[in-house]
Amino acid sequence: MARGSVSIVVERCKACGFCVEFCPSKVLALSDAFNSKGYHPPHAVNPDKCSGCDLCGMYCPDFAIHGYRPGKPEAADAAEKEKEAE
Amino acid sequence: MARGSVSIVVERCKACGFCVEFCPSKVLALSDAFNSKGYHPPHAVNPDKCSGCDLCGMYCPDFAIHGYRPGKPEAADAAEKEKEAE
Amino acid sequence: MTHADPVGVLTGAHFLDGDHAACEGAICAGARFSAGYPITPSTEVVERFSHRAPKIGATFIQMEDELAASIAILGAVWGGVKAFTVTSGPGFSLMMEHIGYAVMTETPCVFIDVQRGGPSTGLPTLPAQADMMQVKWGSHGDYEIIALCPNSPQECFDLTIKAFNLSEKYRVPVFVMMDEVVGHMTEKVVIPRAEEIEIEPRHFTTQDKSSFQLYAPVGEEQTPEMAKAGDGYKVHVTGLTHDERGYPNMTPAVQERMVKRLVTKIRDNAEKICITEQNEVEGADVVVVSYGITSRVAQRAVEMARAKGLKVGTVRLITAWPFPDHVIRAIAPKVKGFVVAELNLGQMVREVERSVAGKCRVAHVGHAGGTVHKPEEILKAIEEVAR
Amino acid sequence: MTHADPVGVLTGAHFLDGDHAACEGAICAGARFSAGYPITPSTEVVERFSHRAPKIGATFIQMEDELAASIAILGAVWGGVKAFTVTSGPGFSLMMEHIGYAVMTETPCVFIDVQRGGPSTGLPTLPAQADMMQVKWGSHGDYEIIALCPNSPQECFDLTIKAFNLSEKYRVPVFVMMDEVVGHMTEKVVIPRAEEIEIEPRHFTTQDKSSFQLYAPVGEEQTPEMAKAGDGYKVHVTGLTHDERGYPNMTPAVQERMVKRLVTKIRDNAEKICITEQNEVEGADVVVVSYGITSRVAQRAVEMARAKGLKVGTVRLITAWPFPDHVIRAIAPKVKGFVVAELNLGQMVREVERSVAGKCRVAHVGHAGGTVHKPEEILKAIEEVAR
Amino acid sequence: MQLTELRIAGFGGQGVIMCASVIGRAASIVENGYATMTQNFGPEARGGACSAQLVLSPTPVLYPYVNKADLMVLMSQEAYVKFAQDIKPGGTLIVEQDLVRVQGLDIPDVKVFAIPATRIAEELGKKMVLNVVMTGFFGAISQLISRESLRKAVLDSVPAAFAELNGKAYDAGYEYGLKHMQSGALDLGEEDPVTITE
Amino acid sequence: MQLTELRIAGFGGQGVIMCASVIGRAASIVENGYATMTQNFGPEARGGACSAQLVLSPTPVLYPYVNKADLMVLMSQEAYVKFAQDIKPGGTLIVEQDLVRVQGLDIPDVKVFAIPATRIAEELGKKMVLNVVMTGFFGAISQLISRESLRKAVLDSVPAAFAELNGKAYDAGYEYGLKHMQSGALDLGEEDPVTITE
Amino acid sequence: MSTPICIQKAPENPVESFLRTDRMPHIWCPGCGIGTTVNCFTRALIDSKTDLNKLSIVSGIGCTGRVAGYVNLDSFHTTHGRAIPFATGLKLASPEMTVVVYSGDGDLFAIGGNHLIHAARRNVDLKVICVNNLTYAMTGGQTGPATPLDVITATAPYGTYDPAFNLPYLVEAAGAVYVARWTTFHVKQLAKSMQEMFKKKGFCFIEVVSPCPTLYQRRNKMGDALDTMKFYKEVSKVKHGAPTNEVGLSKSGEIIVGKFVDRERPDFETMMKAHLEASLGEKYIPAEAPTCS
Amino acid sequence: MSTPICIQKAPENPVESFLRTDRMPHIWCPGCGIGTTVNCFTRALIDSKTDLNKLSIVSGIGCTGRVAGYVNLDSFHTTHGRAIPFATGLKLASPEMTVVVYSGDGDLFAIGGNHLIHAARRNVDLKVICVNNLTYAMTGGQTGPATPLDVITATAPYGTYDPAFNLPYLVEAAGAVYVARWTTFHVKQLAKSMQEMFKKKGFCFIEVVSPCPTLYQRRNKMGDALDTMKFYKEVSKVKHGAPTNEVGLSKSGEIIVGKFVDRERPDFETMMKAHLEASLGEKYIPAEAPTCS
Ligand SMILES: Cc1ncc(C[n+]2csc(CCOP(=O)(O)OP(=O)(O)O)c2C)c(N)n1
Ligand SMILES: Cc1ncc(C[n+]2csc(CCOP(=O)(O)OP(=O)(O)O)c2C)c(N)n1
Ligand code: SF4
Ligand code: SF4
Ligand code: SF4
Ligand code: SF4
Repeated sequence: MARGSVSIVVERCKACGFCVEFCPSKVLALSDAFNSKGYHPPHAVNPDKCSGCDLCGMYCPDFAIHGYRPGKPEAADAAEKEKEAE
Repeated sequence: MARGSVSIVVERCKACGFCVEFCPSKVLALSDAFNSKGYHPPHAVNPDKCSGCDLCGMYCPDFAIHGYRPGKPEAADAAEKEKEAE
Repeated sequence: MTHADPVGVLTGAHFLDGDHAACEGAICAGARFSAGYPITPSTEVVERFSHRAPKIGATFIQMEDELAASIAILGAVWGGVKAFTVTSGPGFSLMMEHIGYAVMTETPCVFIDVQRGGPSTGLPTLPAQADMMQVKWGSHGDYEIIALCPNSPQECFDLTIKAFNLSEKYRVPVFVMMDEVVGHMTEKVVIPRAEEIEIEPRHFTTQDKSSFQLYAPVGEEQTPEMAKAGDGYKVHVTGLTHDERGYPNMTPAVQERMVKRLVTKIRDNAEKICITEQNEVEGADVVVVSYGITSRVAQRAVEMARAKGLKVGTVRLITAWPFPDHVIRAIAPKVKGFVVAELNLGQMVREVERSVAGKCRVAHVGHAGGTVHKPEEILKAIEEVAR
Repeated sequence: MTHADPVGVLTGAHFLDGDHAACEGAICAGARFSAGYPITPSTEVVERFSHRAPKIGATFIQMEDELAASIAILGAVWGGVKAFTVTSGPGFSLMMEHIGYAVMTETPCVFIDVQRGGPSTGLPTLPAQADMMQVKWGSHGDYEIIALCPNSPQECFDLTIKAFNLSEKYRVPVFVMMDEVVGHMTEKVVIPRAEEIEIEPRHFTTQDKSSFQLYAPVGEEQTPEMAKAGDGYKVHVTGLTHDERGYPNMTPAVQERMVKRLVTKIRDNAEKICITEQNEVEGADVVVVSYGITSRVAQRAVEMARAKGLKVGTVRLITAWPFPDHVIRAIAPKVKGFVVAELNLGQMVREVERSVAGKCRVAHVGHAGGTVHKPEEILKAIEEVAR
Repeated sequence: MQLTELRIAGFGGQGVIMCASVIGRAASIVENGYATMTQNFGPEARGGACSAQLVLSPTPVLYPYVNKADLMVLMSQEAYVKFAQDIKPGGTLIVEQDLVRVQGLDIPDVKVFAIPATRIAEELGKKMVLNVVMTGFFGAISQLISRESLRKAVLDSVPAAFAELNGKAYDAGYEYGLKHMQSGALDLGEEDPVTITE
Repeated sequence: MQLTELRIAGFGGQGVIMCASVIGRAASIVENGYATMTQNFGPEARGGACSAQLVLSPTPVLYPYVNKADLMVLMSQEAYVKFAQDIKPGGTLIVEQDLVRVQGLDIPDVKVFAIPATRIAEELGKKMVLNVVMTGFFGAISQLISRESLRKAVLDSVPAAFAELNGKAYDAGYEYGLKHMQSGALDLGEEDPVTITE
Repeated sequence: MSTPICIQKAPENPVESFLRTDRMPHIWCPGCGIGTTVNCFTRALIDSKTDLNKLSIVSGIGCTGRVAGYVNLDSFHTTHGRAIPFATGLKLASPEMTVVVYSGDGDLFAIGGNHLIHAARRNVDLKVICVNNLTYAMTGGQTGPATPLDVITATAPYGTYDPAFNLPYLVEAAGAVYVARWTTFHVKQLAKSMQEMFKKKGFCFIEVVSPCPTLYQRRNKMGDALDTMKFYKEVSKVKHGAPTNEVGLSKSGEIIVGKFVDRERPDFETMMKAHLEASLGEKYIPAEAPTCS
Repeated sequence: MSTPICIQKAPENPVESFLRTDRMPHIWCPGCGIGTTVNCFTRALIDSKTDLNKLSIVSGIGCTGRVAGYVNLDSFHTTHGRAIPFATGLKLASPEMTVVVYSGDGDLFAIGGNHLIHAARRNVDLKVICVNNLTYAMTGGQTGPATPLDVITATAPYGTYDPAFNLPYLVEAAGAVYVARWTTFHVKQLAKSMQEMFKKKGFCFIEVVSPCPTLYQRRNKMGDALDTMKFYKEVSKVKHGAPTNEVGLSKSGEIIVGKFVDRERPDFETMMKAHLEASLGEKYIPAEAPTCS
């Protein structure tokens, strides 16, 4: 199974293709469909290869995609809470 | 005889002493008298040592003194005129 | 007066917006130098000039800011060319010191201000007419300037030429006060043949070099002749209070003489300088005063009012400064009132009120900008005043 | 209202010039930050502040120019302190953009302008009162500000405190419009004890962080509460047209709402804000209007006129902006006329004319600056109007 | 040409203003009538709302704004939502078929025409010419200006290097329009042609 | 103290303003009366014309300017030329003896007193204190303000490090004044004390 | 679409909590690099554990200047060119604050150039992020002081002929203590540089070379944003410590990236305090976190 | 006086014909260095045989700025800080003119700093003479951007704590082609540098360290003007070609003087003409000496 996953907010995407190009695992491709602004957002064509490295998230100029490792965020949340308690 | 001479417009002098200090031949000294603004202008105490180098003229911030070599300016004038004729 | 240099005159009909038309006006007027700094909605003027300049023997330079642009043109003028700069509100606010310097040194030049919504960064792409008082009062000290308000691309062309002509005649900075709508509105603009375009040349002196005084007034314009750098007149130009030779002379007497002349050369000639467009003023009950794009909106309101049987005249301010006091003063006693419509919350209306001096009503139809009035708003004011 | 922080309050009698007194006023008002750039005849204000600052927990920074100085104080205000800058004509002309920004962002702050002869570099060491229209109109777009005119070193002290108080109350830049005479005139200045000095504190919000709106008006001042950086409110401050949250929202509707409030918060409260000093106005035939140093010169003329049996009153404009229309309007029908004396060629007189609306005569005694009027000049005008 | 009021709208980057400008130029310069174009745009260089108003008239235009439009060209859903209700009864609406879903329009007798201008432009090799495709389509549908005048205005407005492409785009739009006119205006009950919103 | 109008003038660098300021401070702060000082100066940091006007009064001062002065202190020829004719008949003129040639003064009953303040200051080791010498001289001649009040105002106006020097300068001027008063005012016919002009 | 992507269960994009999401979508064009820099900025903030309540961001005017409006921080969108003096006032008035200046090359180096060099000279503790898209984008792509030679702009229709500033060199000469350059391709390195900068006291400067596909690349036939990113990847060369006078940019040449300057010099406030303490001793009362009664 | 000096027969002071003698005496203080620099300037003009009819001088505001008012040349006393952009306009409008900018350190580097670096970047053909008296003199001796650390000024009563610009370094980094520094003690060298500068095309810059005895030296107990000149003599070290980043000034340390930079780089107009000619060919009409109908 994939170590990671991507989350995409298609309506924000403007189809620059950065995520597709710079995903080290070649997980993504632009789809044929339009979003409401007329752009072709990406979709995961190789979802099982995703490492959750979030490079796509760092590149995306429209905050439309990010990668994550399921389980990790919860930990982060916990850390957040700890900090707040200090 | 001195090769050069100094000319002083005492009313312009503000007694900074540059000319006195930097005259390479120590021709000048500040006088005791006041000019109308209350400054002590220089006078030539060793006039015969003056080389006419015009260093005093280059230093004087008040355009109050300059050195010259008698005869030289005429030549300069002539050069000036020549230039104009070109 | 002479005629335009045919180089650069694009005789014919064009579909141009006001910004582009103003650029062509400047070129026809003889401008051969512009320094600019981009700002919406004015940038198209200098963008066009940057295209056109190398083909007509002109120079365009984009400076590092508006401070630089507004004084580079003054340097260029003293170098002998006609020059202008272009900006909008925020940039205009940065030019204030140099308006004063241009006035003080009697440097003929033209500023184009394409007004957008303010204050501050405001509405960069949307219209206002709210720099109208600023253009008159934004620099420190007492002074007078001339400001013109086109209401169509054609007038952006025509009045830019006029601006250059007036600036040469009175050695004063002249301002073309456009608004974003006029700047970005596209219409047919007809450019005449060069020989049909009247041009005020720079009045270079031919006086004797030893006795010429750079600031000695001449004629009823009370305006001195010019010399440019390199002509051998050894001019001295300063923003300090100066005498007729241009020498600094910081005494109340010289201040009085100099500043008085700077203002009276405009005030005394105001009636000659002022242009208004009057329509059906005779016999009117209400006169609508407006300028720029608002005059075209107001015109629709006026037509609506006339359709309802009201007697409405119009005065369009083509010259906003000097303000045509005399025009308003003459009308005031004969009408019920004025309606002043403008894209601001009360600027030129103050001048109308002052000129009216209580002789009739003055109603203001203000607007914070961002778009134009609805004709109905103006109509409502007309109806109220007519009542 | 609260009282001055005793730190830095030099209670007692001092022999100070107006510049120095204004600095003490700022300190008493709570100013703990000033950014400046030297310019005659205002520099003494910041020079003194640079001496005083490190001993009262304040910061002075000399910036690279007036553009920087005039926005550094705004940054400091959002950092939580009271702040001011000081300048004179040429520097003031460079601050125009930031007046608009301060108005737009409702940043309370004080500008001191010590007026010298203009336009341009003009008369650096000599007086004028010719930035009076500039302070109101020098930035692009529509806005309102408050401007005060002291006529003595004591008032330079008092009105600087007042300026800070008003700026906090209305979140608006307030201007102390000195003239070179008042700035450099030395007299006894009495500084009260800290607990006798009334201070308007900054109105920091205590509202809920999640629902607080930085630009939601409160109370009859129509003025929002403030938050400072670091308070956790995550403020957004912009010079763009913005909604109550402070978010850019470039629509005519928001423009109308926002700009209207910016001007009405001052216009609606004008009668509360305006201070004038009236003397023997009741029953007067002629009323002399003046401000700053001119009011003291005019007073001599008034005494001369009274000695000749003329009935002369005076109105001194302590607040120049908002202009006290209501005061002039109330007097106009009862007098033969106003005489307006000022060190310029016609600035505040236009406001008098406008307010008078033809109800009586208005005579202007202008002066290009460099020195004050001769009382006789003002007397002559009084006699003419009284005739 | 009688007085005609048009609005053309979409988002930045679609060439809305150029489309309006070409029509205005054709009417006023090529055909020697009068045209006044005004525009509205936001701070965005791309993707922001963008609209132009165009008044065509046989006499000089005074009031430059359009209240109710005889004809509208809308190229984005946002533009549709904002402007469509301001079409005159009996007026004409032209839309980009893939970007506008025509719905809830209850103005009597409006004729609606749609063209997949973006796709046609993409097929021609340059998405950017979608506005010229639109212009052609507009020319055919409106019949306000002669096919040739409008074509000339297009070519006068583009750099020589792009003349061919733009000519093709114009023709493609025009032809599509002619075909479409024959098949008649859209039935407003039609299927949603666009948009994925997850 | 009755209403007294003074003018003090010279050139920049002589400490004209400070001289006036000390007198004003003595009158208003030390002696609790009223004083208004105004000043005029040019762009020069040194050597330019510089003058101060001072109105001393038992009640608040309104009009801050001096038309005709009861007393003038003039420290340069330029100042003399510019201002001397504005002394009130019967008034007092105090001059720097080496820098001002009193000539052509035809105002009735003016009393003239001169002091070589610059030389005295130079002798004290610092030309800069010439204004304090002047102040002392003024104090003695005018008798407007008590010797001690004026001295206090001097010391309040200078940095502590220079208190001694300034105190000495003040006293030197004052003493010179006392002596001079006894010997009476200058005879205007006197020899030109200054200036070389080649 | 072929693959179902589970949005409900996905954790939030880390950038999300830094955004004023009610203002999305932003105004930037497809492929504009500014958003990418914001990603790096937020990652750097997370990783450096910066106290977000004590962080302000100050922008000037421009496409980049809009960053201030999108981040959910105390944020100030000032006037064109004046972010730095505003930030200087803010910083001096609240010394405990980390103040970031986030703006464009035109804003910082054209109209704002003077403030930049003076703040660097004073070594005011500001963290400057300069998104260098080589043009004035907001106004439509005119020549800016960082525009390379021989490119077409809206005001240089026949190509630019005035040489550009070499930003790192100028900033170093003016006095900055930390100077780095990356491109939007270098997201990891950029985020790391930002982290370093947050930790460093004094005037710090990071240049991010960034695509403006709409106005710069398109006019110069340099392809779209993606082509530009590939171009950055291809021509960039990491040279930490490179002499800044050798890192000038050209239209299509090498882009030297890396950390160029990292030196120690007391910042303005430190200098001020130390100096005043030494001069005034007991009498010195330093400006504290403000109360503003 | 002891020696009769024959004034009648003496030739005129060479500076005299360059002066507006009807404006003498000037406003400068006793021992102020500005007048000395004017002597060097006029000697350089004479020796370089510059055409005085084609020479303009442009000043900003300040004590130094008053030079424009005293020289009998086409001369422009502009606004504070704006001499360079005025000169840029003047130069571009009349390319045959030699345009000298003569102003103070505050005028050129404080308020005018931005224009200076941009003109240097563009390499506009201007000859800039900066009289650096280390303070804002005209306004009474406040701190300027060239004021060294630890000196007393009117706005730094407890001593300065913000570091000064190293002017030659900054100007070189911005792009100047000729950079030199002298003090008013070095009258001959200064005059020679000026001569070189008149001959060089492009943005040239000479810093002249100069006494302001009235406001700088006096406040800092550095003696009078003469003491200052002796101090210059003592601490100056000629180092032609010294790396500019090593020539910063301090209150009482070494003053490195000499010609630091002299490099070739086409000036703005040359670049412009070449570029436009290449792009536009026949269609290019260069701006000529103006007629202005
Ligand atoms: C005083 C002033 N002048 C000009 C402008 C117009 N203006 C807005 S943004 C901008 C340029 C921005 O360029 P840059 O800083 O490089 O940012 P970018 O848009 O490229 O991100 C200009 C000139 C303005 N808003 N204010
Ligand atoms: C806009 C503006 N700000 C401030 C001033 C006041 N001012 C005049 S000269 C000057 C400083 C001059 O310093 P510098 O250039 O070093 O020349 P110097 O007098 O030392 O020769 C200042 C701040 C002014 N005239 N205009
Ligand atoms: S998280 Fe990494 S591996 Fe997954 S899609 Fe994004 S870039 Fe590719
Ligand atoms: S250098 Fe000039 S001013 Fe100085 S002492 Fe000599 S003559 Fe006088
Ligand atoms: S114009 Fe350029 S910089 Fe601005 S948002 Fe678009 S791509 Fe980005
Ligand atoms: S103040 Fe300084 S710079 Fe100015 S003239 Fe005097 S000595 Fe020279």
